[in-house]
Amino acid sequence: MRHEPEFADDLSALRTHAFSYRSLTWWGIIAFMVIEGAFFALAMAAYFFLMAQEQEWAPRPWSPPDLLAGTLFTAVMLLSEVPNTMIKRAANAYDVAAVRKLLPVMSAIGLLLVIIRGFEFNSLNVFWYDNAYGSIIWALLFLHTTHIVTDWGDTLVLWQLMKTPHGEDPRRLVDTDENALYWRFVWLTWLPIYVLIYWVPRLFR
Amino acid sequence: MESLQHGPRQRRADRSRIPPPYPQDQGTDLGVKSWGPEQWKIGGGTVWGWLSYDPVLKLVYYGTSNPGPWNAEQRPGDNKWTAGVFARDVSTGQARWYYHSTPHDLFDHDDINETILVDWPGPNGQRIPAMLRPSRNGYFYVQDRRNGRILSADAYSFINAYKGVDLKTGRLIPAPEKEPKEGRVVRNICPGPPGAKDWNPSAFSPVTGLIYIPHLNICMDMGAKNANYIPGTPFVGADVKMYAGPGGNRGVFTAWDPVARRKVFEIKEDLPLWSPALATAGGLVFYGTMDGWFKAIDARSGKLLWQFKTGSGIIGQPISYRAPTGDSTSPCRRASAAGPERSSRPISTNAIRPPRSASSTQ
Amino acid sequence: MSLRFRNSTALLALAAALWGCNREERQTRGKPLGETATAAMPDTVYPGTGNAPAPDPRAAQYEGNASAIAQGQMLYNQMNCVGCHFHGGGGMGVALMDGKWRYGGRIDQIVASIDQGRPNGMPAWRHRLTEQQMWQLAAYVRTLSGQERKDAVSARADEVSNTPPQTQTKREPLMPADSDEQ
Amino acid sequence: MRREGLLALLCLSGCSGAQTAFGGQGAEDANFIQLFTVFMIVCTVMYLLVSAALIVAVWRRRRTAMVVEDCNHQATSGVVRPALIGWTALIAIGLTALTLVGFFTDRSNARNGSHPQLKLTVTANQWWWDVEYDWADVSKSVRTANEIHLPVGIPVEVTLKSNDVIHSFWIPNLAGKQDLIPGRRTDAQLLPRKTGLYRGQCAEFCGTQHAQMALDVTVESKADFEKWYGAQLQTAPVPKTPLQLAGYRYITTRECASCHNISGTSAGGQVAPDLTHFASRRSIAAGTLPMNTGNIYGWVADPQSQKPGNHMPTIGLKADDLHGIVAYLETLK
Amino acid sequence: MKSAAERAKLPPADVPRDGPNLTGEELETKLSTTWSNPPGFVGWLSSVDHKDIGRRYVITALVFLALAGVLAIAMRLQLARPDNDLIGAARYNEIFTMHGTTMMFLFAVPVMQGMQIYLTPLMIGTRSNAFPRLNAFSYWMYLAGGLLLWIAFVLNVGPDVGWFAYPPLSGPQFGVGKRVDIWAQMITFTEVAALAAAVSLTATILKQKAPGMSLARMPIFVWATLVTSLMVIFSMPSVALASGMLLSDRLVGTHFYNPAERGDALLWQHLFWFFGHPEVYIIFLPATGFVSEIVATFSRRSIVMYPIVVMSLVATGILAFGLWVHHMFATGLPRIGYSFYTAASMSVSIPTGLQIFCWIATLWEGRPQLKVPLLYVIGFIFTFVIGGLTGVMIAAVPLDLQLHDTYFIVAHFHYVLIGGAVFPLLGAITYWFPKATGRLMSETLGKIAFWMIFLGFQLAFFPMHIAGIYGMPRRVYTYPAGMGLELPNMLSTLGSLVVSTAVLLFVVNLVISARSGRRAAPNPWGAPSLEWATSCPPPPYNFPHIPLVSSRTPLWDAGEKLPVVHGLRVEDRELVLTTVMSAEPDVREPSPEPSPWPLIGTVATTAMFVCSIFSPWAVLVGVVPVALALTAWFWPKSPRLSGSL
Repeated sequence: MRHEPEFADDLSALRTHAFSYRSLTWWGIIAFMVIEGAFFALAMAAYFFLMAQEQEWAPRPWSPPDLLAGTLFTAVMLLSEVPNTMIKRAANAYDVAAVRKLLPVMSAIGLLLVIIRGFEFNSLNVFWYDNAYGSIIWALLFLHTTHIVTDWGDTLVLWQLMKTPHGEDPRRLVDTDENALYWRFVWLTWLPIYVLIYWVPRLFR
Repeated sequence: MESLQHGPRQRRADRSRIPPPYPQDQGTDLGVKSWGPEQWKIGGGTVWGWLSYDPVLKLVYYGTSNPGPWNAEQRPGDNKWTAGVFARDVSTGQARWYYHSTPHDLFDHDDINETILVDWPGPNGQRIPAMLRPSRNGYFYVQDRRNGRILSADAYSFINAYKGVDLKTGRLIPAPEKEPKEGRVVRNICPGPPGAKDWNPSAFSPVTGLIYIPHLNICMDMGAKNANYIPGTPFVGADVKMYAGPGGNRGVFTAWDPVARRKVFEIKEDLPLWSPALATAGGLVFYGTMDGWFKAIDARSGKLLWQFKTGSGIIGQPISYRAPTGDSTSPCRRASAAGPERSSRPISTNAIRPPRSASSTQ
Repeated sequence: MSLRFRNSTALLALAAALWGCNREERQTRGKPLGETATAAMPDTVYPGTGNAPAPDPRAAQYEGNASAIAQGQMLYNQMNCVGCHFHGGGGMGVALMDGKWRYGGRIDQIVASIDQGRPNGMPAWRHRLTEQQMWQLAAYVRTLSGQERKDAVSARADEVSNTPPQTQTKREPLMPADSDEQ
Repeated sequence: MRREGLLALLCLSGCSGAQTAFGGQGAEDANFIQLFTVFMIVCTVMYLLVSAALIVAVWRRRRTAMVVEDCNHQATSGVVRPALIGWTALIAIGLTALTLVGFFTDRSNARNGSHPQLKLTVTANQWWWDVEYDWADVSKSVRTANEIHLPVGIPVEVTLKSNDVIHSFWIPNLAGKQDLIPGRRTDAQLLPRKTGLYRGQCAEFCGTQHAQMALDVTVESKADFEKWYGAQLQTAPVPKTPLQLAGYRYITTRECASCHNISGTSAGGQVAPDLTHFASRRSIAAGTLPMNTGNIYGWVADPQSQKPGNHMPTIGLKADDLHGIVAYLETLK
Repeated sequence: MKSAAERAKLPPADVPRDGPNLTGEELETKLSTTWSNPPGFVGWLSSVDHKDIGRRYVITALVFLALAGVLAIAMRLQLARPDNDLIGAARYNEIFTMHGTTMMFLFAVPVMQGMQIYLTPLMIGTRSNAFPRLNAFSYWMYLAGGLLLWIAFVLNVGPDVGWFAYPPLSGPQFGVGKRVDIWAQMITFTEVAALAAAVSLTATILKQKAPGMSLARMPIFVWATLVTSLMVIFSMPSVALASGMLLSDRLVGTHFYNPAERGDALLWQHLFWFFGHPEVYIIFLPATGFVSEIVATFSRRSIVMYPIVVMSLVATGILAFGLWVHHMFATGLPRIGYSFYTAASMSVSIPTGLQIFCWIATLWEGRPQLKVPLLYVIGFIFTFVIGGLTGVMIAAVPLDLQLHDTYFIVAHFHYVLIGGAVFPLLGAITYWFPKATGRLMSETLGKIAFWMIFLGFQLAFFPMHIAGIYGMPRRVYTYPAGMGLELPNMLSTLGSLVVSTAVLLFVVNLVISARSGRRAAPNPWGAPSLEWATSCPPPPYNFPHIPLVSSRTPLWDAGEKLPVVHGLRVEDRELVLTTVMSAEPDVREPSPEPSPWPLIGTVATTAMFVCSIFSPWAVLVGVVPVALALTAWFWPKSPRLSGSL
């Protein structure tokens, strides 16, 4: 039997975009965060598993990674939360001009972080093919580097997008808000990795 | 060690009448019983390095080399008469006593180092005929050369491969966590295969009563694996990576007081010291380094008096003799390393075995 | 699907098939049954600037073949080559990771060196190894100086790490066989 | 529940197999059969309950059904909720009981293997087993390949290690399997209760010839074991006839000596099975072929056709070398 | 129709919207022009319609099922007689690896996700999946992974180390050549595809339920989809990390699995089985969703104790992550740990036991109609319970030490996978075939196929229990005579031939019915859920008006007139977002149009992945085209109101 429609209520008055958990792409971003979070959690579990196999962590004669580049990276990353929060607030307040001003700042910070990351890679004092310790240290840093580079790429694309008339569309502000949220996730995952790469090899010498 | 096709010439089952000093070495046919079946035939333990002779006791003292292969798992048991010291009667060749310094050797620690015969100040003033030996396993043995009993055995270099020498039983106390297992590398084993001091002899100075020991400070990662026995090929079965020990220097020149059993002074050298030492009556001590410096230092303080750059690394024995000019201070000549200069690794004409450079692995 | 599209995919599959199938081929038996043990090995060392003899037909079978190189790696450890040549760095034996080959760096020349032995301590392996094993060993030895294709080589062995991964060893230029320089 | 009853029920063809988990000749395997019986009973009861409920639910004819045609498809009769509670309780109790029974069986297995009087070390290689008997007096240790002799009634501890990939040491008639993992040391406990000839096999996929990596296990009386062990301690007999001498000369100087070891001769290879007492074994090449002259000829002439992909090369022997080798190998009792 | 630019500037009042004044034929023509694919082959490639993607997923998966089935027959023929030499050792190892890998990664998970992608929007009353382009990308990546594996197999470079590839056998020294690299890279493809589909399905279920369809009113199949998608999101990264580390071990010489440099071979087993066990539940839970839907429809009543069934689904999903070590009972880990995992493995069978109770109670309370889908459900219960009980048996350590890696385990997992997932799948295909094609499958052919599959299956796989107890290890290309294995293996081979002819019969039934089956009314089975409210096959926009839901069985309670909401734009793709818990209408979300960029993105990613097997630099070089393709994918086209995802 073919059902005849019985019209209940009219939805034409509903809005066409929304921030935070009311937006569809927000749930998409959260799902990707859960996936990458699971990835990092398992990589850290592998780190502790391999640590248990080794008699001494940062096995002699390999000395632990130098602190300078890593700590500088962490500092710049934490500082980047300031412009990041400003962008998030601007996006929520539909302040397109402020967003257009701040995005280049975030892109520049992203570039700076990628450069510092380059120095980090050769301050590890071990190669990935030296031993299991070197392999997992390089793996953790490489995983987070893909994380940083992808989000930096997103910020660059968003910056170019906001410069075009598409920037007026409120949905692009929802995208900016969610990109800022994802940036927060990027440096949240960096903190435990920073401890694992730079400090744990010093404690068990 | 190179394995020989028809088994080691040196060893044969001994029927020494006088029991060896410690229970671990007493028993019949230990040379066969302390090995797996037939393994004693391909077990190495030959003789090289330094011999000493005591005319009074008419005894010859010499050390035996490490058991083969390096992979200790392949040869269970104490692997008797390897890595130990024999005292034999010079006329009949019968063994008077034997001391097993490194039973079931794990790290190629032959015990062929020089044995210096001295008269040791005994407890109530009388003189004990003793022998001093800075062994490759890192312990400075002082033994009574009549019967091989240990008077003292202290580490003269950084050691974590062993826990010490039990003076009652004379047995070396192993460190289980440093025992290499097949298939899994064990890291940071000090001393490395060349030992705390390789074959280059130390020098005793009756003037200062100290022993001047030019030795190494090398540690290693060692991975054992199943070694295949093919006559004419190295029978090793171990992957070894050597590197500098604690302090980053690979060589140390130590002045050791055997009576006080402590280190008087030490000179840290970057490269491992494979050159023997020479102590002269004039209060000078000479030694050479791997990068060709021939150094003279003050016997008491260890201060560097002068040094002279030679053409190649020095592993030859510096000697001194009285020149015909009757001069009081005896000039000294040293035999630098002769032989072709090959990829910066000096091969001395009289070296039995080319030393391994720091980076190559076995 | 248009005719042209179907033809092009068929062609593509054929080309891909030729590329694929021999590089992973496991030839388990080196020599057909009944042939005499080891045919006399042509002496491929030639003095001065003489032209090199024609390459041995078996070379194509072993060069760049992943299973031959893997067998060669196992034999390199088992036959105690490591004892003298270490992992290519050389010790008592000559270094194998540089491009200097006094007796020739081609695969058949290396097989000749293994088969006949060489002065200064290289034992002759004739009758101690089968011909197939010698060819496999030679195939592996060539990877130590990066001569083989990178996709046929295994990055590391299940042993203590001693050299950078073999997939990244630079291809050493082969010095002419008669160069006097050490 | 008599074990024979269950055996009769379950084994379709002859079940006195040399390699079957229902052999029951080992202590752990006997425990396995009892535990398996308990699990079978409980599971069969549960299965019958479910099947009965399903069959009745589908084929019962009755008037009042709570269906959409009668517009009360939401209603459920009163019996459903208590039935669910009963069913859940039944499952929970059943599972707890099974877990406890399993736990106690595990403890009894551990007790059986707690005081081993015989120690073995089995090293797995790609596609053969290296067996060593370890004693306090190391000179009395014996090394053999692809076969194990055990005295009946003596608890045995087998230390397991591997030279290449992961294998699994499994003799179903005696005990469960344990993996041999490179870089690790695992151990297995055996307590044979009945004498007999059994067969074990590698149970973890280990490469091309995983299927032909078996080992022959002989459980015999203590006296027979001592006799066998004494024979294994001897070195290889000296060849007598000229044919055997030719074979001896070939083996100890040519390709064979690079891999195989024959104690008492200069052939000392450690990377292939020990041949000192080759002819005394029940099979060739890890259970691939039964031991007889024809098979020795077939194997030595062309091992790649019997076990393609294994590491023993086909040498392409000349006829008289082959005769000599086989003649000498047959003297290695 | 105005161009997109002008429409963007129109005042909201006079934008055409569906409603009482725009309904029926006129609305349907406008909506179909908005929601249908662009014309031609390029249009076919750039389709983002969940029905197209779902159909492609299921058809591709069934093709891989057939290919792997042929390999299964080859294996059975080789094992029919002892010491058989039909297939050599090396070739047999390749065949069983390809059979296992294809069945687990290229058939089981994708076919379930394909059905979920097809059915979820229809069952929750929306017009498309949440991220349609991501969905299209997911299918293309899955197809690329499958082609990579099978082209390699044809070129004699197929993997030969088992579908689980334990190092060191799969490591750089013993996994010779490129075989294992191709296997590991295929894992990366299928894992990206599964994760993309899972993200899209989760967002669809949480945000796009029809107004009124609160979580308590969702169909059970949609619950199963939600739980499975969350399990995919949490478990797939484990195998991705493990295969990534294996690839880096093999290509750039890291030491994760090299015990000599303090790596460990068991690290792989932990990571693989942490994914492995949830994966078999990712395959099983959607099947329970099918069973719940079929049992409700053919018992003519709603599922008994809906909350119990839903809680069982969620409990199974959570418990599945806690018992992976029961695959490693023989690796010599400490025994105390094993007893914990025995208890966990036993406890996971409780929720499944409850679900089976509820299904039987529903049949008990209702009036079952013995149509083909219900036959498959009954076959499922009879078969799966045997598999579940053997699972309980091997959860006990002493039993598992004898039965692990023998044919007893092969019998167990075929009972739970074929019995537990393929039977309900065949029932579901028969059940939803009319919705997808508009024609009914033939009942007689269906019944014959069912009985042949059911009996053939028992004949094929029950003797494997006996073979396992008689000491036949897994993955052996032959076995010696005289061990009592001849009879069980011969029976299994005969059984496998019966099953394969039955599957052939099922496919014939599919093909014939698609062309000349009886025409189907919108709701041929009188089912309660929303997908039967629209026509068969459903139009591109699924529902002319988004339905308003007020109970768990909307069509049974709606009587003649189905309450709907209206007011969505007609000339732009638009659907309604509702709140997560109570599904009140919240936002009118523009849905992205079809685009070729997901396919182009897949081609770029494939090039990067495949070339990275041969040189690690390909990863750095290959990233550029991938980044460009993704940028073009997200770049909004016309200045419309619609978003880009």
